[in-house]
Amino acid sequence: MAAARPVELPSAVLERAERSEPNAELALRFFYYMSLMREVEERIERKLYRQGKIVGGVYVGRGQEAIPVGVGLTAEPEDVFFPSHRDLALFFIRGIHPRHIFAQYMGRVGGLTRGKDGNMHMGDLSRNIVAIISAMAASVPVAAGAALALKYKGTRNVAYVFFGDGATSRGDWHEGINLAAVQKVPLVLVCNNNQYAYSTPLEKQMACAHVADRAPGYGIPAEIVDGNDVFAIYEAARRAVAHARAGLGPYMIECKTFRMTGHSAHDAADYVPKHLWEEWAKKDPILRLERTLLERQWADSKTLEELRANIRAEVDEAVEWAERSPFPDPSELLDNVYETPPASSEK
Amino acid sequence: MAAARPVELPSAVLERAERSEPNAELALRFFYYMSLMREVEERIERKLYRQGKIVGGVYVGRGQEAIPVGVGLTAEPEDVFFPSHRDLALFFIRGIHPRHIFAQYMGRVGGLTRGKDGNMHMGDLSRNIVAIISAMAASVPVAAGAALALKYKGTRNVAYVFFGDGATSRGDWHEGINLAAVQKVPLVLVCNNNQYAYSTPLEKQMACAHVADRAPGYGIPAEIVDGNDVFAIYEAARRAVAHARAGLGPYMIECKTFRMTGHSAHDAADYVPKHLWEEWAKKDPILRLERTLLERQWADSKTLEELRANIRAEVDEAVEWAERSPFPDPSELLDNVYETPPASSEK
Amino acid sequence: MEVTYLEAIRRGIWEEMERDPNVFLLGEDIGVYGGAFKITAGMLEHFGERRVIDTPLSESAIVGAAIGASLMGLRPIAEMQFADFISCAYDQIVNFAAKCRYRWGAAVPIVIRAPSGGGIHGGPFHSQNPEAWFAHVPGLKVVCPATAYDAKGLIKAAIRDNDPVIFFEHKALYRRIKEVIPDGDYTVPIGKARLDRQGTDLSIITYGAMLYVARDAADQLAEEGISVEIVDLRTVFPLDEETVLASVRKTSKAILLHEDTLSGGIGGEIAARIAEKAFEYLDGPIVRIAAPDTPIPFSPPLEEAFLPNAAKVVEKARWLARY
Amino acid sequence: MEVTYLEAIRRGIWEEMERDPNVFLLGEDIGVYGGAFKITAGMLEHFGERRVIDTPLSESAIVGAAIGASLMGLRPIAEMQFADFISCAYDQIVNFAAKCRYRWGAAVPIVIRAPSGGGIHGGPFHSQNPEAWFAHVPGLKVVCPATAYDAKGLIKAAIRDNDPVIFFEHKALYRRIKEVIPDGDYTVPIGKARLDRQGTDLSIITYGAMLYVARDAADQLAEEGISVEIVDLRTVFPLDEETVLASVRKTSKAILLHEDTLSGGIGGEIAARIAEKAFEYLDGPIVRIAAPDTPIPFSPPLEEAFLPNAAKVVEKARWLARY
Ligand SMILES: Cc1ncc(C[n+]2csc(CCOP(=O)(O)OP(=O)(O)O)c2C)c(N)n1
Ligand SMILES: Cc1ncc(C[n+]2csc(CCOP(=O)(O)OP(=O)(O)O)c2C)c(N)n1
Ligand SMILES: [Mg+2]
Ligand SMILES: [Mg+2]
Repeated sequence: MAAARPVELPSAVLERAERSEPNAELALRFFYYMSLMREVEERIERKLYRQGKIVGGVYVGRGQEAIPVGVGLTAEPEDVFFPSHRDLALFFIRGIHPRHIFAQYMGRVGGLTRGKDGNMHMGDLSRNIVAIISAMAASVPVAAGAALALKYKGTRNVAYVFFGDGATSRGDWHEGINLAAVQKVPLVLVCNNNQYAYSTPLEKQMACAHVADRAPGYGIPAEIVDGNDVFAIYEAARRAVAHARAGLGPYMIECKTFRMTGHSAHDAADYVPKHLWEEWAKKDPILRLERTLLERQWADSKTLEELRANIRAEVDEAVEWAERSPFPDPSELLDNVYETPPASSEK
Repeated sequence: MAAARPVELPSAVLERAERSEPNAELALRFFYYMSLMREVEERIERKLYRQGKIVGGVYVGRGQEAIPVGVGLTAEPEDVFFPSHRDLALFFIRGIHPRHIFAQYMGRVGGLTRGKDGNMHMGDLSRNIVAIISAMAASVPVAAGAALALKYKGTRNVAYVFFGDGATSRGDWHEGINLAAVQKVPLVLVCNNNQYAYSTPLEKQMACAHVADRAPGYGIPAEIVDGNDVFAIYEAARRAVAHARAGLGPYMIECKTFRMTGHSAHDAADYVPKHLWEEWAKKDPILRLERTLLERQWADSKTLEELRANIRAEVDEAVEWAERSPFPDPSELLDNVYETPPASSEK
Repeated sequence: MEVTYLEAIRRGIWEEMERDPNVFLLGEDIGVYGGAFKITAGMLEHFGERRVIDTPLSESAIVGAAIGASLMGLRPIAEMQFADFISCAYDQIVNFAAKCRYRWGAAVPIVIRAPSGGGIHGGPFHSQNPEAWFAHVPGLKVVCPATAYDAKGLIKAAIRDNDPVIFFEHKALYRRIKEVIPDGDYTVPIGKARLDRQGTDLSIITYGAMLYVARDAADQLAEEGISVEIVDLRTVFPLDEETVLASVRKTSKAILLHEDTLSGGIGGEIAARIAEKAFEYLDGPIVRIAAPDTPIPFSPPLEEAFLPNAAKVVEKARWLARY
Repeated sequence: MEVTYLEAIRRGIWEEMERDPNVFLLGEDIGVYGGAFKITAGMLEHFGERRVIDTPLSESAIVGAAIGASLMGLRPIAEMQFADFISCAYDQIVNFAAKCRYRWGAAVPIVIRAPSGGGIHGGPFHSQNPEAWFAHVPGLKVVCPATAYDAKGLIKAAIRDNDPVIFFEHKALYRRIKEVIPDGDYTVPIGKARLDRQGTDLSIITYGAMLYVARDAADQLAEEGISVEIVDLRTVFPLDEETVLASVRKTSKAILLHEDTLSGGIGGEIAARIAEKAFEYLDGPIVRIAAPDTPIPFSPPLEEAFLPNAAKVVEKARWLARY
């Protein structure tokens, strides 16, 4: 698969970043990935979905782009990502082209699952991204096991697992973190606390003020960070990953943010009080980043507009590509249940 | 079923206790139930089991008797108990005669399950005791639901759920407490932290110092108490139940104790460092209570010896009763799978 | 009045909640939102927060809490947002709920509602038919209504039943099936199959959404002069063996049709009972038609190839009729 | 050398750990204690803490961590202390492990070992035979060895298999079954049944501890002049249909015998395949013998009545032979 665009390897960036304060180049990378995520998801949710071109449900991360980007850019290529359903940028950071994302959402063979699964249920082991299953938080023990393996093999790598506030109520979340903590495996836990799980607000989800309040119960450090500030997230994630790489065990980051959309494309989210939309619209992480870029003179409006135009062109092309990608042939139905088909299965 | 002995109702005791400091009568009730539990379990584990009269596994609460007794005596009869597998005294407190316990362990119809299940897997809804299933911590969400029902029905009653340190690692433990906390149901959570789960020591079970460290993550209060001091446990439990009854939601008590036996009767527990046995033998909760009774002149040795003799006699009789209780007839095999047997089931 | 399958379930629940103050609801997003499929729409407003409880995202706690409340005499209805997530509550269901009565005589009158089934491009985790995960666990009852009439009658029966009932609602039927059903109270007995259509040449034994596939196939076959009898199981566990055997004794040929995957599915159990207890009546092999042994794929051409359809049934039925 | 069934498994694991540094163990009490049944005794000492991991009491995390480690190229063997607790990891197994390859091409080479089965007065939660909970889930392999030879060969095959394998070890066989087995490396193919005994009058198709019940019954029947063929399935999912059908085509009569409860058990699936694909060869009803549809009771007279035994098999076989 072709990379999204010729970007340097994240490790190169990371090294540079280690040497320096937030800088123009890093900020522009933030901008690129956040904008790309926004553009791809807008296209999916607001255009293709309404045109009936999308198969199945659509979950997007509008307003939360700073989280996968700020965290994802702290990773080395051999670090392993376990994205949640609102972390599309992680795929781009790993060089997966938007073409394959659109094809995935359209059920085409060009998608990462060849049409076997849909939307964010995708992964690519060659790029160290593990596909979620639907059951919220099921990834947490699996990520703990991946981190255990990274340690077992003597690598310096870590696993990153992403989840929402609602997912923290699941037994798997608890079991996975506890096992990871006891075994001191290199695991970075990233909570996108967007204050809702589908229609369920935080106060019906948990009786504590912060997800981070649970970390002491696992004997692990946690920090709370502004989930719409990509710089703050990046810094927190760097601390987290440094901790994990140093063999000190899991580290949790809770990113306070807001889901600027319904739970999925068919949800009008009437249950969200109007003032919250307005409040959080002002905190949009991309607008905020843009302001910083302009203020610090790391970019001028023209550059940003050009970048956005490039992204739109890239996305236009990717949608076309995906639409040309064929649907899977029904003959693929029985493939890949097992490595070798069982003797009695019929083609 | 006949009561173990003519004891006053716990609620009467409680009222008296509310009016006063720990007193002779309450202390003697502690002594009675703790000694009875010890005696019954010794008989099962050290005599009947070795004689081959017990069917299946044996788990006892030696050294932990202060927990079910100190907590259990704070309850009103309509409060609901969810015992763990080391809380036998709760059954006695509810007036269940040792006969039925021995019969239960011997697989006889005189057991609380008529031989359908064994050992501590027993309950009696008419006495508000719910039977555990084997899966550790499965009782926690169930107890949360019972507490929810008590609130739903507008009663002043609470549910008490008991669990070990190992059980706290299960997803159900987390899910159950979280739901209970969000719904603010009247639930008293009692952890017997005996420092081992089978052979697994605390440091392989959790990376935090105390189970109680997890309570803030659920927004509920918790306290740590000397699990071998029945007075301290009683006081803590009174605070817990007062909190729950007042509609303030769940409250956790962590009782630090030690399992003065193998995990089950067949386990020699060689994995426990010898010095721990010695250390904790000195802290035996019954000996300790005895010293207090004598010191405060709430009882003299003669009285205690008499009490013990009575218990032994009661237990002798109960064993005989149980041995006379028949095994269930195979014709009972198909009973009680459903309220009404399905049409196609064959007798 | 004509109502949808969805509305039939909704009314059944509503009426039971009016009838019995011990009936209450718990689940994710069932209150303010009215449920992912809007089965509980309006119930929070009408019955209040006490009886319509939005829970944290915790299937095991939802089922566990339902069990605990039922032990205290309430009649909880727990919703799984999608049937696929019922796996997260598996231990509570198969080990706690199913075994209480047998072990110590404690009734667990809970209903677990679970929207199941494919045909909506939901992919591997929003389309499963998990009935066979449970139709093996003594103590449970597993219900899979196909019609609006049965959906209402069975949900009411399930709520009144004194044993744990898993109620699989087929998502693809929710708004597709409309029927005139009686107003007001009636129940449909759990454990009783229904003769959907009389016939003489062969029996199709089915349940859930596949009833409509069977009817389509039967219509086509009727034109060819093949007379098909259809048995709608309604309850898949415990099975109504008598109705199944009576039909096969009459027609001497059986097709077992289900949407769930073939191996280990309900069809095997039915085949076994026929092959043991109606062997002498059989004039041909017992034919199973079901989804192949794969996860449920997402993309339309794959899902279409995966799901049994009338064409597949007609082809096999023709062969069997001629046998 | 003569070894027990237990020792055969132990050696199989040991040899694979020597052979492949990516093989490692995780589970409750498997290290210092050597496992509740001592299958892993001595392994911590020999292979060290890195490869023999005592976990917290968390079945879902154990299986989940095994999945994650396998995705990174390791070959984890997870122990459930008793098979009954596998229900706590159900979602991880049926939704995560089973579906990864199909969905996105990721292999999940894990082995989940689970001591199952009754006959030890373990009661409802220490005696279950949960194979049917999984023998319906595409993507999983479910293995139930009956002999020490197969136990060793199959555990080694399971460890080398690139798909998730659930390995049910029958507790009642652990120390009861002793056999001379070859020293050193061999494997037994997953998915292949074994003809345990040739016969002409009827076939008993079985697996796990019931193999010995079948043998007993066959011995008694032989004295009466009834010649029994025994097929030991070894793998219950996916099924080795060919071996089953070949035997039934030869003897024309089939008894399906398992310790797990009847309805929804493995027997149904086998009956269905026979009734569909060997129908013309059948000279009698397909007979199932299994535990009744109840939880597994604790008290000895109840458990004895619950478990299938040779007397029950002999009685039915006589009837079938005469049919
Ligand atoms: C175990 C389970 N139960 C229910 C669902 C249905 N569901 C999908 S997403 C969701 C809410 C998730 O909330 P959160 O974890 O906060 O993530 P967010 O969508 O807000 O990012 C629910 C209930 C699910 N996917 N898994
Ligand atoms: C889910 C589950 N897994 C494994 C077991 C086997 N088992 C029985 S008791 C036990 C240890 C329990 O430890 P803890 O909760 O600390 O209670 P304790 O026995 O120390 O009182 C284990 C592992 C079980 N009963 N349930
Ligand atoms: Mg959320
Ligand atoms: Mg313990």
